[in-house]
Amino acid sequence: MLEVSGITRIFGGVTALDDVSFTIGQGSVTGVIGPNGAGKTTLFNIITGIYNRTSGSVKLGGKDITGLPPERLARLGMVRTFQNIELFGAMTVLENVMVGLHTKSSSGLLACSLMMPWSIAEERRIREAAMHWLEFTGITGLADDTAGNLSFGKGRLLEIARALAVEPRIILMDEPAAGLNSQETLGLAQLIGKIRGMGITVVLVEHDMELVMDVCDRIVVLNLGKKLAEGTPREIQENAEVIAAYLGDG
Amino acid sequence: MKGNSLPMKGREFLRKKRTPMQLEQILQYSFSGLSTGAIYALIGIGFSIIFNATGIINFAQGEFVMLGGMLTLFFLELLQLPLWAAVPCAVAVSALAGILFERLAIRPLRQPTPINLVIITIAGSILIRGLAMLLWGKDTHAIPPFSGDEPISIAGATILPQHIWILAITVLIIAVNKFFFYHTISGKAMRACSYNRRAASLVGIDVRRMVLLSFIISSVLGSLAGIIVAPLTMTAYDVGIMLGLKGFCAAIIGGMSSGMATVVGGLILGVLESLGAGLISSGYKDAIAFIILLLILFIRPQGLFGKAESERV
Amino acid sequence: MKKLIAVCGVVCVGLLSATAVFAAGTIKIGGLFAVTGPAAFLGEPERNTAKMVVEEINKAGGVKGHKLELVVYDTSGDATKAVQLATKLIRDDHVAAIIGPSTTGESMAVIPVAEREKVPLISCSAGIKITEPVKKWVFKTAQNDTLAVGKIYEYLQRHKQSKVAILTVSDGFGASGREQLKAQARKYGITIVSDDTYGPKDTDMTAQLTRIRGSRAQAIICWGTNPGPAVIAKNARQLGLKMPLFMSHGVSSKKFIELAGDAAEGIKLPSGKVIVADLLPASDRQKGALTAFVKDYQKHYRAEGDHFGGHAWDAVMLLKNAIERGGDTRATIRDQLERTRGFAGIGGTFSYSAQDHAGLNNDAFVLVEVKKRHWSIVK
Amino acid sequence: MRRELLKFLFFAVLILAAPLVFSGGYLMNVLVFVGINTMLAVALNLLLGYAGQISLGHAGFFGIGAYLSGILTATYGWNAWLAMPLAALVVGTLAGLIGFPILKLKGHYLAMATLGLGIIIYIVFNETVDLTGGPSGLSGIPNLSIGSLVFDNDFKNYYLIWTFGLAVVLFCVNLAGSRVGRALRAVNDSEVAARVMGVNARILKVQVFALSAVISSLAGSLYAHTMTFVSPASFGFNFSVELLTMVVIGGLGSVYGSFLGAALLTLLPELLRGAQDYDIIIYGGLLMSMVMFMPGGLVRGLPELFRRVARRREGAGNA
Repeated sequence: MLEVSGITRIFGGVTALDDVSFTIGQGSVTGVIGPNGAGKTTLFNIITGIYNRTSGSVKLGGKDITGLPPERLARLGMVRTFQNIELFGAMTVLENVMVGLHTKSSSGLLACSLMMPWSIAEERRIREAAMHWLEFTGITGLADDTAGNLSFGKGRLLEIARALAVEPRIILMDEPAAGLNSQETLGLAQLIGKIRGMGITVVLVEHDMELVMDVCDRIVVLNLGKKLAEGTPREIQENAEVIAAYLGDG
Repeated sequence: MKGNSLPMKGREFLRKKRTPMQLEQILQYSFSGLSTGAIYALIGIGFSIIFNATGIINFAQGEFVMLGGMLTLFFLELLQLPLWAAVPCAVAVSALAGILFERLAIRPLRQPTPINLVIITIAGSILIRGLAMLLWGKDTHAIPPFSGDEPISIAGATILPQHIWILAITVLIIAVNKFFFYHTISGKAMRACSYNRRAASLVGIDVRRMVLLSFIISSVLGSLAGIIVAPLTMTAYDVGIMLGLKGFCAAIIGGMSSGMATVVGGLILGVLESLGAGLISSGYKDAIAFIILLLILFIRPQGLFGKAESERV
Repeated sequence: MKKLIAVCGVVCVGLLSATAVFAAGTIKIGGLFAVTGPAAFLGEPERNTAKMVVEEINKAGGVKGHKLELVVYDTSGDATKAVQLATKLIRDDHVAAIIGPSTTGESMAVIPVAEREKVPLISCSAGIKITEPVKKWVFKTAQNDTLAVGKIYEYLQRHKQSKVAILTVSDGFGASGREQLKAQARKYGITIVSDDTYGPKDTDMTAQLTRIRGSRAQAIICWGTNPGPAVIAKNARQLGLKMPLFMSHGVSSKKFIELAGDAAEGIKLPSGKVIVADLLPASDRQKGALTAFVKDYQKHYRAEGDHFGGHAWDAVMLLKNAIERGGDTRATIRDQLERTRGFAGIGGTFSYSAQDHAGLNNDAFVLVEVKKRHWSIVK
Repeated sequence: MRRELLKFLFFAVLILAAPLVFSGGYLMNVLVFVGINTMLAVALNLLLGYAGQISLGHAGFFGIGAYLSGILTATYGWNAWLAMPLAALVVGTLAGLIGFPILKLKGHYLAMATLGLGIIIYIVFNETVDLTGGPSGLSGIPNLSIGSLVFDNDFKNYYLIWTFGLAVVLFCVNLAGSRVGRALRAVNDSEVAARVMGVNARILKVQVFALSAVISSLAGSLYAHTMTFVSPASFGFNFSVELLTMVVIGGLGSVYGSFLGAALLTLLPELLRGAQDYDIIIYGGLLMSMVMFMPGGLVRGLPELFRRVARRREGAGNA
């Protein structure tokens, strides 16, 4: 499904990522872990087209997507969430999700402004679909609230609902549990399970080991920009190098 | 009619290119350009200092240039002070205006988004200009040169003593500026702010004080520029707009540096303008500055001398 | 939104109730002047003068027993505003005639309004387009640039100088001058060897002057209003230019000498007679009007009246005369204006006709020279 | 959706009925310019309020529209109804082309670049004397006409301009509430998140920039045919700032706010007529205090103010 090969990124002389490669299977849940500064977020940013890589390539479903901008990736079925939650703060919750349906609709500037019948029909369809995703994540009641006023936990759910609205094949979540309380984290784990149940591939960067071990099929460990290990949760838990990295100098 | 007057000028220019006259002319253009450029440089540095400390492009920067000239005139004529006393007084009052501007307009801003900051500084410039108009009227005023106005001839080109004053004071200011930023605590702190404001505040630098300081320094620089140029160009309540914009162009060419790069940017701009007016078309002279501005922003947004950054978003 | 409309309504009702009718004792005259903005140097003296003249007339008993009332609006040199305010003067203030606007651009914008509404308009701006071709309702008092250009060219022709460089400011004033300088050169056997412009806010013109120095020009003619020409005078002195420098009537005021200082010495320019009023021979027909204007202006504003103010003086006086001769409606005022013959004002001696709504001939200007920081008449 | 439509109908009825109250007087003439300024402010608001991209050069696009219409009809004798869309097309293309490099810039840099663009356009108006008449302007532009109906007085012009004005308002209201408007606001809030959602931010910004320029150009054409005279002074930096002020005072991201801003700023000189030379200070002070105390603009600030006053009065009543 997602094939990362030989990704290297150098920031002004500092190597943030060094020849990282791994493959993620269709429908799996994969966790990317590692101590602070390991390069996890940089890796995500490169995969999702936000940063340029220095060398290496990324393939999605066999198609080379290296260096494609995020808006192209969305149309190819890749979407992500952000560590610090990037909501459209001035818009309502419902509208946020409706933006997620951007690629699923096509009315252009003129059709919209002239209120063509088909664009009105499309608008109704978008609204219904967006309501569906709010229901899916359990925040229907907040539909008309301003997104900027949501609590962190609800904001996280909205961000996921919005990402799901894109109807992705793969969703990358950057520290989805950061800032959540234990109950919310539990809900998140369930939600990830539900997403996986729909056949969507999930990749997470996460610090919450419990969550990672709980939901992931496979885990990739990064340390100091290099891939340290890869395997099932059990294999990783028993990997001496990983333990050393976390306990030792990490 | 104008259509064929231009190529004709071009032809004439080519024909005369081989005469020594032409060299003299180019020398004269360069002299004029350098002195105008020095002014642009001072204003440009003012822009950069505020930008680096706060991330604001201060659209009111040009008004401090106006204040410098008009206040000097005020002290000279109405209070009958001698020049050596009028200049520091004018600079001091301009600095005070800078402080007031920062305190009353910038700091209380509740939503300091770039758009709001652009608008508030534009509003500030309108307000300062309006007050100046009410106080001193709409007339243009002349200020006597610092030391006589007998032209000095250099290799066939002529300059005025005031030109030497302009270049000398500019060099002096740049030297003081450099000393301040590299050898004093406050200067170093301001540099730290310009690299990373959050980090600077974490190591205990009072960022708000630095912001205020940046407004003071740049209003001083602006007013000095206005003072030294006024004997040549005269001054009025509305001279600040164009000078401010040109100063910004200089800063952009220099990549918003508060040092030499902006100085060189100002000089390049001044000389290009002067050569453009002399050799191509005087009507489009101002357009030259803004075309350079656009080209630099499009092609090398980091300035002529800066290093490229490779981030995409 | 409803609130806003309500406010508009109140304002509107207020305006409507303030209307006065022509016959109600006072005669309303509208004034449109660029009192602020880039053309304030025109608009301010014009407004001041118009107010002053109306006051003096009323003090002397008004016109045929009617008091004059002047309604002045500031256009700030903006054509859009000028059109709006002209409409306001006509519709809401019901003025008998309009004086102004100050700049050619505004005048051109206001002309269609005056023509449509059939209101006499006496423009205070110089542009030749204003009265050429003749428009039924439009007159002007400012001297055509043609006359000013003619004065300089005549002098050059007399002194056998045929190659000139022109340097004009890129605004309405300079553009109009440039057009006339080019158009009339041939008539006087003059060739323009260098044609440059500068911006109204430019502060250094050495580049243009250096280029002129490299040309074969025998004289430089600069067309602009303060402060540009003063900068040019200084720059010319800096460069040590030997050829004579001519300016336009745009700088014929003490201000220019004040700004240019020593660099003004020897500069010649065509000017309305107002700045040399005291030097004129007693036989000059305008002498009476000129001394009265200068004296009144000094009394009212403690400043020197200039010929810009003179345009407004002439306009009010022309109107006054037209009303005295029997103009009692907009149409008859217009007819009487057109019958003005030999009125000696500030700008010159006016004689309008159906073919000529500018009304001046070339004795409107004298050529003056700066000598020891004072104006003197060039013989 | 239906609420938006009702709001618009209410607005349209107000506008169309206004002449019943104001007809004949000078105010009618001012209201014509309120119409033109509303079009311009709404156009700029699309860019500034929705897409979050500042422009200090919109007077330039307005001017190109006015000059192209003026030159084609007055100098070359074209039919005005033909010249208008052509001018819009030219301006749209120009804006589209310049939009790609210029909209890569952000914040202050964008402000300066668009300002530079506006000044360059202004200089071209001044310098191409053969075409534009230079600083003394271009006169003799015909009024618009349909058959034998010539739009030559304020009453007729009012309905002509507000027909376009209302169309522009409706157009923008629709756009704002649509898929494209949402994408625009998303880009304004978080460009990176919008892109992740599949919004092509770059193309969208350029599209809106071009659309905004096209509307400005239309307003320019209408201005030229209403005034029958144009000169560069009307299209300088000052007017760009004035437009910006209208949008900010009215309220960013509100179409009706732009109308309020345009109406206020066009009527303001009437109210300040007594203030004479002080108007520049009042103007600057107003702009400054709006940004400081009512950053949401009149459209949001006024209701809040009323609410606060009402609450205080209630509080006083209870005490």
